[in-house]
Amino acid sequence: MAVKTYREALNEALHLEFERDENVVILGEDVSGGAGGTSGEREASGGIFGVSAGLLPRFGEARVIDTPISESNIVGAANGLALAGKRPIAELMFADFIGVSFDQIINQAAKFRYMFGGRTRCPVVIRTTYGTGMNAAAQHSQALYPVITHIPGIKVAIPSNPADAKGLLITAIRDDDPVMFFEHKALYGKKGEVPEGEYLVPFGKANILAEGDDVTIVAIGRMVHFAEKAMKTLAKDGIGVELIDPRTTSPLDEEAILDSVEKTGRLVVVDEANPRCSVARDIAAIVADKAFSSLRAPIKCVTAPHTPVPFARELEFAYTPSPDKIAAAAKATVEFAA
Amino acid sequence: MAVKTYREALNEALHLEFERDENVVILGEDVSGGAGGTSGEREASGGIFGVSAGLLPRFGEARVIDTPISESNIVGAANGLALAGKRPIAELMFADFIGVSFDQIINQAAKFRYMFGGRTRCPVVIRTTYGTGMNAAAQHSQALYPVITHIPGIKVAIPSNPADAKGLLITAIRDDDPVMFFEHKALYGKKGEVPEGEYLVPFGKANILAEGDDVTIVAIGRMVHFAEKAMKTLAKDGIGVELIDPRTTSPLDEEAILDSVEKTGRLVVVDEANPRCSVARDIAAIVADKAFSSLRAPIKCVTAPHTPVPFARELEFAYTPSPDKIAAAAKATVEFAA
Amino acid sequence: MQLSREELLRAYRQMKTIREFEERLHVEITTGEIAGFTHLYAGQEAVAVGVCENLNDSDYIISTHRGHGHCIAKGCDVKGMMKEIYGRKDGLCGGKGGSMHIADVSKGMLGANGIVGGGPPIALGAAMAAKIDGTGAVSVAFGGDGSCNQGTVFEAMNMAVVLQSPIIFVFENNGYSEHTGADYAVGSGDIAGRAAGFGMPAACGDGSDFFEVHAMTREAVERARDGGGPTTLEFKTTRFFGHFEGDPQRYRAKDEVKKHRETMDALKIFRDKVTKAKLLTKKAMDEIDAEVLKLIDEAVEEARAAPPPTPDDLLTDVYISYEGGIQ
Amino acid sequence: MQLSREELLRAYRQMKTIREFEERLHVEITTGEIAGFTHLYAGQEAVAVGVCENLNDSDYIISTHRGHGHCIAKGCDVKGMMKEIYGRKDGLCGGKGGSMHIADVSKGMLGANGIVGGGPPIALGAAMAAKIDGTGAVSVAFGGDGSCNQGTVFEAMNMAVVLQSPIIFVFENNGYSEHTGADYAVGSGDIAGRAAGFGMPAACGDGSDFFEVHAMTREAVERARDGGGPTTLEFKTTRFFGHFEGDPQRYRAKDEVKKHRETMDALKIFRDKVTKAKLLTKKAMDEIDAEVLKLIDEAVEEARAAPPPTPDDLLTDVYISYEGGIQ
Ligand SMILES: Cc1ncc(C[n+]2csc(CCOP(=O)(O)OP(=O)(O)O)c2C)c(N)n1
Ligand SMILES: Cc1ncc(C[n+]2csc(CCOP(=O)(O)OP(=O)(O)O)c2C)c(N)n1
Ligand SMILES: [Mg+2]
Ligand SMILES: [Mg+2]
Repeated sequence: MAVKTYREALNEALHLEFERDENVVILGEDVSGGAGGTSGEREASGGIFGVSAGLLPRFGEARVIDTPISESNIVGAANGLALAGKRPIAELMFADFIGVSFDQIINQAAKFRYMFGGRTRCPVVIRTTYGTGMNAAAQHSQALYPVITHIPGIKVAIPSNPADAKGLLITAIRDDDPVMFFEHKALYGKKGEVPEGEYLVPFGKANILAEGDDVTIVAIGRMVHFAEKAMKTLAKDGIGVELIDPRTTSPLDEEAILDSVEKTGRLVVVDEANPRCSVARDIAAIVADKAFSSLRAPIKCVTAPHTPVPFARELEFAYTPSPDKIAAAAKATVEFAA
Repeated sequence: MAVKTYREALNEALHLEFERDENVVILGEDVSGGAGGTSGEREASGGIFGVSAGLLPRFGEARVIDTPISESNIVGAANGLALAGKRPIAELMFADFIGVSFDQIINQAAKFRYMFGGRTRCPVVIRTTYGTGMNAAAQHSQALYPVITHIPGIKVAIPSNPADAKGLLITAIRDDDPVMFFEHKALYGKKGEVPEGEYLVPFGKANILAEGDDVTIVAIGRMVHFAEKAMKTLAKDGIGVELIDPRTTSPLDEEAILDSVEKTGRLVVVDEANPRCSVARDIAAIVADKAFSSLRAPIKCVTAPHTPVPFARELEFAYTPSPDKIAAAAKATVEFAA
Repeated sequence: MQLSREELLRAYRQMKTIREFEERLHVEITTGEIAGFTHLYAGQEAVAVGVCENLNDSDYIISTHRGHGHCIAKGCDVKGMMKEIYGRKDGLCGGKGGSMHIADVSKGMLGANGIVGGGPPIALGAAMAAKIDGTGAVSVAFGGDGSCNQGTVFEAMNMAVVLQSPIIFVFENNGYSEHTGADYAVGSGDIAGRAAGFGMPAACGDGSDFFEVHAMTREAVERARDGGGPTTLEFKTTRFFGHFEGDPQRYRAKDEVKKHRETMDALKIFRDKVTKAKLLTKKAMDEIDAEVLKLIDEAVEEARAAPPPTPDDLLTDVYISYEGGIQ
Repeated sequence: MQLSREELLRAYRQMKTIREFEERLHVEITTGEIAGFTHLYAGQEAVAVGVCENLNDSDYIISTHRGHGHCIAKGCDVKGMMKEIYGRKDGLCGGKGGSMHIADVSKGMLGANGIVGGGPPIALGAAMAAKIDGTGAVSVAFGGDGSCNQGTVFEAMNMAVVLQSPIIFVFENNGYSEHTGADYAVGSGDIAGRAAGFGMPAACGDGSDFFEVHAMTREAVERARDGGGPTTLEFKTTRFFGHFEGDPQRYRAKDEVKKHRETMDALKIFRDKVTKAKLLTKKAMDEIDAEVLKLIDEAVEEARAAPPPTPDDLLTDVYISYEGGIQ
């Protein structure tokens, strides 16, 4: 296995799928960059984060489509491409731009199949970037996957490491249902081992990163790394953590989570989104229903506060769930006396 | 107190506030109706559900503004009106049209104050209609308030009866923060006693409709009425229900819910939205954390399933939480043996 | 271009089918058997048919909340449509969509759409697919005068020009969006003119005249198939009924519909033209009328008798596959 | 209209302040002290200042992600801005907004805005408020060539025409949206022409020439104040730096910026014109230059020394009141 960055792993997945299936196309702002302009360099960026680099020179303008700033139509056109038999990948540069394309995501892509009585498919992938870590402030840092997880008819994938980034993206592209794919901006440079060649990670199957008896920690996306750090701290106190990365929040691998809580009796959910109606609370509620009898302590959610994302470094740092806060929450569940 | 419909109560609230404060304006599609056209009748509808009837003849075109079909600009212009010192009420005909106006709701209205360091206010009210009951199918029946409840910086009010409709709307209009106001389509004709004249219902204060010892039922909007029906069934089995209507989901009256669960030890949350990342699960999670020690049974959520809203009568009926399902869930909590 | 007798008969049959479908629904709705919002297309038949008679099954259209006419014109099964409107299990969408979401992707009919302005971006995508694959197919986005003020529609126009996509934006200007006049809501008063500003050919025609619609569309379709990019067509038309069934229409002059039924009836105008030009006989069209009425009768009868979906159907068709199932 | 000496000096000072603010940021950013995305306005000064010199504190503007120039031109405190960009507690937005969200509503500056196309609808609302209250105030929505393809912007144009709102849409066509040329993304290649199609006066001018911008804006502002409704102004301009700091600009010809710095420098052009016409002396402007440089020096120094917000600040300013508090 080669060591690759999260960005490289995603880029590789795109190249593989473009090669494999000529119906795969990508569209968005600056997915290649350099359309128009004065340099004559036709691929001037390969995506603002470089994820789609190399596609244009290799697969051409018909399949690598730069668009005007028109997000409703980036997603909307992807929907139409999908209904017409293509496998489009629409890129929203930041998850916050769900704001200007929400209708095409929730009222169109997610609903076609149901509204049309099962007589169509819309295999669109909407790739986007989310999260804090770049001091990009309130309109360029949101998580927003809870909002999409809420909507029936679309799937939600949130890779936390390079291998999953590759494997989940390939799965997403081959999936016949609409998928929204959340890439964490602060993970693009993160390195990890990535299996070569064809590699698929199934949806709805959690990754159990560590087994432990005292507390289950479910963490999403970048939070998985923070939870790993917390786990090390907790180990020093002799607290054994079972660490679960759901990988996709819709579908959600309830079974893995419930099985674990049945064993540990304690749950902490870590979600970098705002708390209200979050994935953290969603998972907590599922457990409070289906694994109630196993619970030995209050379920703790470690999330961002109920505030927009602030700009200043100190504030963004305070905003984002930290390894310390995760460890403290886990410890509180272990120390809880009924 | 006079008996009025939910529609009449809302209409009265609008008239009172228009009278009281000349900064109050309303804008939206057909809020008066009859602009252009051939009849010469200037108020041709007064809102597609009649809620804004009578405003145009009384307060004139400057304050009762019919717009083209441009929801981003209905909400966006309301935001600008608010920043410029007005108290605008923007109408989105159906909550589903959050899809075409989401940016102005979540990235603009909800964030100005925070992004600008507290040096502004955006007292906008976004009125909309939600819910099943009219067989309006997947794109005209969603609840979607969980999506807005998720977003910091905006408040969410969901009146369940005519008195609250009036009192919460007046509070919303006078509130200096952005408020999204969800009116249930199937409640417009519902009658109830409504206090005369100035009547405000505060945000963040739940309504405790019934006191009981065995199980707490928290229900939202139209679901309050279904829960009341379930309560009657449960009473026959000797099960005492404490019925709570939060009235606003943001802010949420956690205290009222936690106090109740501390007494009853059991909780059922009824929410007509889809289950994932719903208000139901949000409340369940809060209780599973903060009232854990009081819990004597699994927390049950009664929600719509994870499907779009279907059209056919039989399917929409099966989709919507029913008094029977609520009663069954409550019963299950009471009969639960650890 | 001269249409053959067969083509004329088919066009007439299509328009008549739409008309009777809608006239009948207008009556049936009063029985209370049909649920939901129903927006009738009667009055605008020449647009749907004049456009779609230029298309074949590999071409795409997308429709609006007022979709029955476009569905029929693009070849959707009339009985399946009626069953869908009645919310029946073997309706075209299994009773899950209803009037506002009738679709048949196998016919290139990408759906009625309840979101005003929701369709054009999707139609653009279908046009892009046709261009990528070089099939020569075109895509038509139908919309009303009200829809042309939705931002998504303008975006689609610009993107279609940028990508030179084979798409035709058809705006049916029936004078109203719900209860608001187009003379108020379209700032410039000129939908085609606005589209021309986007850098594409655009023209305005008489939406009551099948032949005008057909000829104008033909030109646009040919240009699109030849790689000439998008076109906008605005057609002035009228709706014979309210915005939805139950609309008291207080925004309309009392005799407006009556007048329009006299002067803007696409079927009358068609009949006059083809009989005057001796292209079709009254008798041939009368025969079609009888056949259409019979079809609609049967469609209503079968729909009324058809079984509704069962609660089990609620949880299917959300996804093609979903690990863990739907709850 | 002839500008007074005082007006000319102020205009020059404003443009120079913007220029030096940006040139200095370009240097300071390399120290790593400034977080987040920073989009510099240098090169476009004549637009911000040429427009805003027609406005007063009761008029409104709304800006974009590239907002520093508009903020300064509309009178925002330069030191407060610098502190904000450094993320300091007493920055103009308490360190919560940063470069992309600088605002001062008390000055009619409704904010930089990180959402392309987010501003025009809001500016429209402010214009509507001015019209309702009859204050004679106008509202200006700044946007780039890229923004003019966002649906929200077209909607705002139509609605402004419908309501005859006192708003001016100013498009700064600097040739690029991020890494994409305006020649590609604007289908018609003609932003003003597209706006004219919406039924409002529209014109295109030289965005490097303060006097042209000022005069064109004056006309539009006067029309708007007199109840004549909206106008669109497109100004051709250039940015001297990358899209954001760190952009390698591979989409631009190697010598493009160098050439533009020679031929499209608003400050040089202004200096040439006013000295040739003997309206201002070189010396008077040199004095301003020195004052501006000092101001920027101080602003940077004070910003660097200023304390950051504390974690407590995280939870304030979300709402004015929120029962139960923020968690
Ligand atoms: C985004 C959105 N906004 C508003 C509506 C409500 N609505 C349904 S039809 C309609 C009027 C549409 O007018 P037009 O485009 O002229 O079509 P027509 O009804 O005349 O066929 C409106 C406002 C909607 N369905 N979707
Ligand atoms: C809705 C939205 N889409 C995309 C972006 C990312 N983005 C930021 S600036 C920009 C280019 C804007 O181009 P233009 O309007 O010409 O302004 P300029 O940068 O040239 O000043 C893009 C695509 C954004 N911030 N918001
Ligand atoms: Mg119309
Ligand atoms: Mg630009």
